[in-house]
Amino acid sequence: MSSIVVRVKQKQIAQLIAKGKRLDGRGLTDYREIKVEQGVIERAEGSARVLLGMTEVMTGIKIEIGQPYPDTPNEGVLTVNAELVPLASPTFEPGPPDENSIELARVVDRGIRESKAIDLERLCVEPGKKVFIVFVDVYVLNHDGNLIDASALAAIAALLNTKMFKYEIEEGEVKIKPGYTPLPIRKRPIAVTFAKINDKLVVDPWLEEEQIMDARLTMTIDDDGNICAVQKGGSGYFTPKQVLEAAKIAKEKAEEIRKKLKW
Amino acid sequence: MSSIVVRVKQKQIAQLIAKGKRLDGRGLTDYREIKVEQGVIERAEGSARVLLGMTEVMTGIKIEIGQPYPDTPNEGVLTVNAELVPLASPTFEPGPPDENSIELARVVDRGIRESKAIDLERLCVEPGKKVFIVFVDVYVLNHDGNLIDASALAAIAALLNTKMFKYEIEEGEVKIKPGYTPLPIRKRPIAVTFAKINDKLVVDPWLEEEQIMDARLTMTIDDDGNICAVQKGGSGYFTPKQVLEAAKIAKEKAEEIRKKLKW
Amino acid sequence: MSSIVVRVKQKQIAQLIAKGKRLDGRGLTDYREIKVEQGVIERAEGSARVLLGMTEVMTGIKIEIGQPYPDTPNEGVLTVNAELVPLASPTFEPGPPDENSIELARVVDRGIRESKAIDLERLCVEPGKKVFIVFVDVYVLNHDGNLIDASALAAIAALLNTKMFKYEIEEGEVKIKPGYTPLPIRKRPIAVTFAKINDKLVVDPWLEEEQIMDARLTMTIDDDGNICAVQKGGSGYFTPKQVLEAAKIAKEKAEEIRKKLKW
Amino acid sequence: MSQKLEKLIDKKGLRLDGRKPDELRPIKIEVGALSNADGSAYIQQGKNKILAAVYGPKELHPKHLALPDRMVLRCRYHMAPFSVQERKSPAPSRREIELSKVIRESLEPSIFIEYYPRTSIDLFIEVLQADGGTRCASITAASLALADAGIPMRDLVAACAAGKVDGTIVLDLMDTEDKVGTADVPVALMPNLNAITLLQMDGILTLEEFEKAVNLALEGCRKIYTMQKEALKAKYIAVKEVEE
Amino acid sequence: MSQKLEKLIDKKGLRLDGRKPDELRPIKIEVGALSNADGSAYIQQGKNKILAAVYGPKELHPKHLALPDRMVLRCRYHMAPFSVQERKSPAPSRREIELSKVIRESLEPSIFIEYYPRTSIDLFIEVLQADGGTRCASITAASLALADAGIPMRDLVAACAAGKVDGTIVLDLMDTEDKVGTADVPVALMPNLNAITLLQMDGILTLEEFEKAVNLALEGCRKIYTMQKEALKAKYIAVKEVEE
Amino acid sequence: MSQKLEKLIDKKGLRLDGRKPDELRPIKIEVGALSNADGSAYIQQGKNKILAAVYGPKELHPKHLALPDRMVLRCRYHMAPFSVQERKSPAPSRREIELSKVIRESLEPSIFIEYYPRTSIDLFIEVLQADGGTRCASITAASLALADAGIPMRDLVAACAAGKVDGTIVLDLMDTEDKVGTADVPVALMPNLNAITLLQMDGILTLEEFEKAVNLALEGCRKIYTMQKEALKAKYIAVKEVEE
Repeated sequence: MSSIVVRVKQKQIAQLIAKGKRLDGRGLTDYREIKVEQGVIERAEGSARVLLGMTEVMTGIKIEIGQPYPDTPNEGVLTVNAELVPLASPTFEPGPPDENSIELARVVDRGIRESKAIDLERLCVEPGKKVFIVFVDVYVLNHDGNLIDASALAAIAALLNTKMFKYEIEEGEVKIKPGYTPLPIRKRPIAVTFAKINDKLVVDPWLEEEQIMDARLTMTIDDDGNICAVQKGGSGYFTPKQVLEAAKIAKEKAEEIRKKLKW
Repeated sequence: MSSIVVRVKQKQIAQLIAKGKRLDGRGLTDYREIKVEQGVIERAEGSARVLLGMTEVMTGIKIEIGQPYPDTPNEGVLTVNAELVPLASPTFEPGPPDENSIELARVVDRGIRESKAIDLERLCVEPGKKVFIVFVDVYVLNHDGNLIDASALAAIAALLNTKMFKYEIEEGEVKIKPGYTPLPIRKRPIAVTFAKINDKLVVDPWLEEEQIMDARLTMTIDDDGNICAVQKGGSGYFTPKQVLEAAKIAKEKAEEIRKKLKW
Repeated sequence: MSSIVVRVKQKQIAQLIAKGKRLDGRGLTDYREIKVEQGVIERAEGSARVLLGMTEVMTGIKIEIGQPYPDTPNEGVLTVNAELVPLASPTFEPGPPDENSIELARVVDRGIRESKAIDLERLCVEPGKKVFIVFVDVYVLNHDGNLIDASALAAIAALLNTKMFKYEIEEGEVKIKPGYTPLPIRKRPIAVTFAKINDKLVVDPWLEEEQIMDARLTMTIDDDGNICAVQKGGSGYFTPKQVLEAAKIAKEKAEEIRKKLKW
Repeated sequence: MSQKLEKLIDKKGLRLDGRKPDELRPIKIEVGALSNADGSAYIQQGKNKILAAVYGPKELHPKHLALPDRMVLRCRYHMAPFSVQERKSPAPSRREIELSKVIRESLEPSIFIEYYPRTSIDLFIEVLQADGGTRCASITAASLALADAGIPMRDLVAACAAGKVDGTIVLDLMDTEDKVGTADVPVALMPNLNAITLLQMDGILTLEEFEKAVNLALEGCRKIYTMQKEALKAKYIAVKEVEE
Repeated sequence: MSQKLEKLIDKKGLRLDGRKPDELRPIKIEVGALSNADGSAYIQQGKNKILAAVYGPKELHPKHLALPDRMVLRCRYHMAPFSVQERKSPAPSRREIELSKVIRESLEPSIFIEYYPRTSIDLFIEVLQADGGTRCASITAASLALADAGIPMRDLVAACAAGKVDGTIVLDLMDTEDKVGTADVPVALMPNLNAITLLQMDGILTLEEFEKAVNLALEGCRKIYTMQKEALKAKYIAVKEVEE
Repeated sequence: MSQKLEKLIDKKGLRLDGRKPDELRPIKIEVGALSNADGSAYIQQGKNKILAAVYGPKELHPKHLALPDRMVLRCRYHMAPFSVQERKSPAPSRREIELSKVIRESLEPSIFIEYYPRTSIDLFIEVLQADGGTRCASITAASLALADAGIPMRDLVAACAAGKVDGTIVLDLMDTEDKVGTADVPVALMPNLNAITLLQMDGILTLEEFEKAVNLALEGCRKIYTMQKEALKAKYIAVKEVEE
């Protein structure tokens, strides 16, 4: 598209939002269609694929045995990594994670960690020495906006789908036994992201809305309706009133989205 | 040389080859003069220097004690690394290995590994815990074409020259004893590389031939005349007939070259 | 400043030095005002801040338990790192250490190591297995010339200020006990740096002198007046006579500067 | 290739998954799987699940890398951390770097690279699940992604491996056969031109076995070529239906 | 945030360091602490010791990163190896990279970035000692460094966290409270515009607690804003005195 | 330098390899050892085996690094993984980066760098086997490689170390003496100009010992200078003979 057409379209998007409407017909607090498919990669201990409109995110879970952190010797380790895979967008470059993929991984991580979604104490094999390490690899396959919500949803969907191998300890060595147990999951945190455009809040911005938004705000909500993570992004600002309004909407939206998950 | 002179020369090389001749007087399946000098670096456990015409490659072997791979607890570890040292060519840059040096190392590695040239089981010190690691460092010192054959030859020549320190195990610790034993070598894989120019195959291309070749094909042959590694390179293609023809020539050439090695 | 003004000023600096004078009024062998503040970072095991005129360097010491080098199983480990922090100068870039910061760290390291300033044998916890690692992190906060002398001084000042935690060994594990002991320091090496400008030696060059100097020479002197490290830098040269003259001046200057240190 | 004693071919001559020696695994191909890329394709071959996407032709940055008489094809073959048994670090391994090179060189002969001087095409391949033979399946998908992007091509490139397992030459090795077998020979072919654009081998084969393996792999390539053309047709028909 | 059972608030409602729940730690600010930078500031907040320096506006290299209609703000938040209990490697951690981004985005709304097209400003923050709340103290100092460099600004940005500790909403968490407490909500504010430019949270809060925490943090920001203005004034008076 | 009690000098005052204190190790120099480089030299000094190669003068990329009034000399000193007792990782170590810098600065004073503005010369040094004193032997070889490349020079640079071993000042320390001795003083000299272009020291020396060591090293440099000139002559004669 020529840049003039782009600018006309952007203006149109912004003007519609000022009137409470969106170019794709959604209301300001409507999500795009959400599809969650759990268990798509047999080779992974857990996996899920999420479609949020045309945004597509796959998440795979791998579990290994490793050392606990010195300050939590009785707990397993959670590691979240996000890859903005270059096939997902012309703006993604191959190479080590940039600030955008690091922020994405850390926001997803915070939601899982702070809601205590995984019972990490049940992942301890030998206190101070051996624990399970849960690798959550978020893989963005197509970028059409709102990567945070799609990634957080794919991550918890994959965790709910995760099976761990059984083991016993023989002479200090971990022996794998036949059979699996599910990963001990206690909560299902859901991220809800807002874009501020023309001083209005819209939920689940798609790519063209993100390109003109002033700022971004993500609220992650646990099963009890508590807030467990917040992240503001972008070069604009929010008023205190907007922040509190967003928290209320996020609570409602999270409850809706959580129903998409099989447990 | 001006680029016009270069192009005239390249045309001449290609036209000669079409007639079954080469600019340096060789026949299409002739190698340049090959010199192999084994034991050139006293400080290394093994070493060799190979001259293939003006192409010069040095290879040094270092042996250390380390951990086996989890899936081969009873075997030593072979590690091949290749450095396109910047003093060897104006086109080599300092820095971490690029795709060319990685391909070179992996083709040399494959020949040694797949022919089972080293008896890796005899490099096991303590199953699952301690084994010998054999580092093969290929060092290209002057690049005048056909680095694969020169490097593969320098690698096996250096391995044949390698002496390992003797040891005994005392209370779980490896103690070095006086004296040396040779590295247990069983096979001498030889790489034979072809360039396709003007739809003809030529053996052992020198630099100016490589610059105009359509594609490259390497066949690595063990002492029994079996093929143990193949690698096609370059942006062109081969017909199935050319591939089978190359395999036959490679078998003959490998036998000739193998005679250059002291064992 | 425009580049013409800069060049006029540089010429003036050079001409003054030829007459035995300096633009800031100092004599050729005078240091700028030196301020040493020890114990500025409570969270570090030791720390110091040095002002050499407007040049400002902070050094922090951290102590960890780790493995000794295989060839010195009974000695603690000294590690010196220098960061040319980008807020210190428009010419410093973020990123991994460049050749300037590596040279700086290694010259500081050499003075401490060669003078045997730290009694490393007293930092051995369990021979061959566990020793104390002393991290000396030199942090340049404002660059106005002569970083070597300021950094070396901040490093030894911080080491003199360093307290180590007490420990006892219980069943092969190190247990930390209440209380601290000082780090065992035996010597206080002092670096004295000369710039050669207009064939004269000047001591403690500031930034504008460094920009026009032909070459740089650092002599590090221990408490007994011995030389323990020398480093020539820059694209010029020294005559043998200048080198010996510098050694004599360095011995005197080091004694003066050493008085600034609290022990 | 390590030679452990497992029975990979049963008394009836069938393989672990019931295939005959010269039989391909089930293959599913979808052209145009991704909306942002200029061209894309998805392939399932056995348990392999692979996406390929093409961006370009476009201006090349930095400009001094551009070539005055041809386009530059860049290729990244990459495995997802969860695609294999033990988690793979996302940083490119030496294996991935080598495969990126040989895959690129297997596709270059098929493109009219002289049509777009000073430009570049970026080809990205993501292995979401690996089950042996990923490089061949990647080439098969990548060639379709190039076609889907409208890049002018001499022919499609179809790829398939053959190898030796329990003394038998077999087609299209799956993961276990690849790891326990005696030899693996991946091949890529432009069928219309009878041009081999990828050829590698590891293992041990006599000259006769090698010839047999290459010929079997070429047969496999030709079968896959038919499926490639069907997948392309399927997309065009689908597009046409949408447009009407 | 892990919930270990330590008593962070005593019977009188006072915190470990004797502060009331809504009380800030002692703060010392110095504008213009470094001679080479175009603008700089130093802050002590509790045991936090942080330097911020600004270089620019200046031409941006490489040029293709420059923007035709605005300036580019670049920001590096970095911790000294000796600033924390266990030595931190000097290579930037993922946490430092995220904080560099959110700090930059908390300051951008305050700058008239359209005044200097095609240029860049480099903002460098060095945490010399860390004691909880370093991102907020960094923003407070960095905003002053920008002002000290003469960058045209809509307002200063003041930052402060609130959080939940032992069931109580408290202001300006120190290290132990941050580590052992239930929630931490760092906030940055342009007080004149009532504009929140940084907002993060980790922990668990009900909506009501969250509202309370945000409001308490905003109060803290406003108090710090007053100190920022005093620190700026102090430098200008000092400069004036030197000039007279 | 660690002070272990080994006898490095015997009763007759001879060293482990039979040398007198002021004696150089056997030295073999070959100019023009490599065909691709614009200039090159190979040196054996004791068991040191070192190659130096020069490419240039040539245009400098990226261009913004070029200098309007002088050439840029770039230097990489690098050790082969097999050159030392324990395998060395091929990635440049901090020691190699420092030595690259001091070697470059020892050669710059010898080159008329103002003759070729906006260009660069690349100097590559590869230590194939190391036996103590590699930086000096590298400088000796590198200076010849520069001369072989036809770079206009004020003088050759010859380098040699002196040191203290078992209480005696000795010339040209080999590996064991370097590791066990008390001090090492590498020096580089342009003999015609009496100009010291490299000077380092580690160990412990009194001022008097230091003076003695520097003077002994300078003597060594002058002897090596003679060998350098012979090696250059040998090449020119050989070339002449070939041409005739």
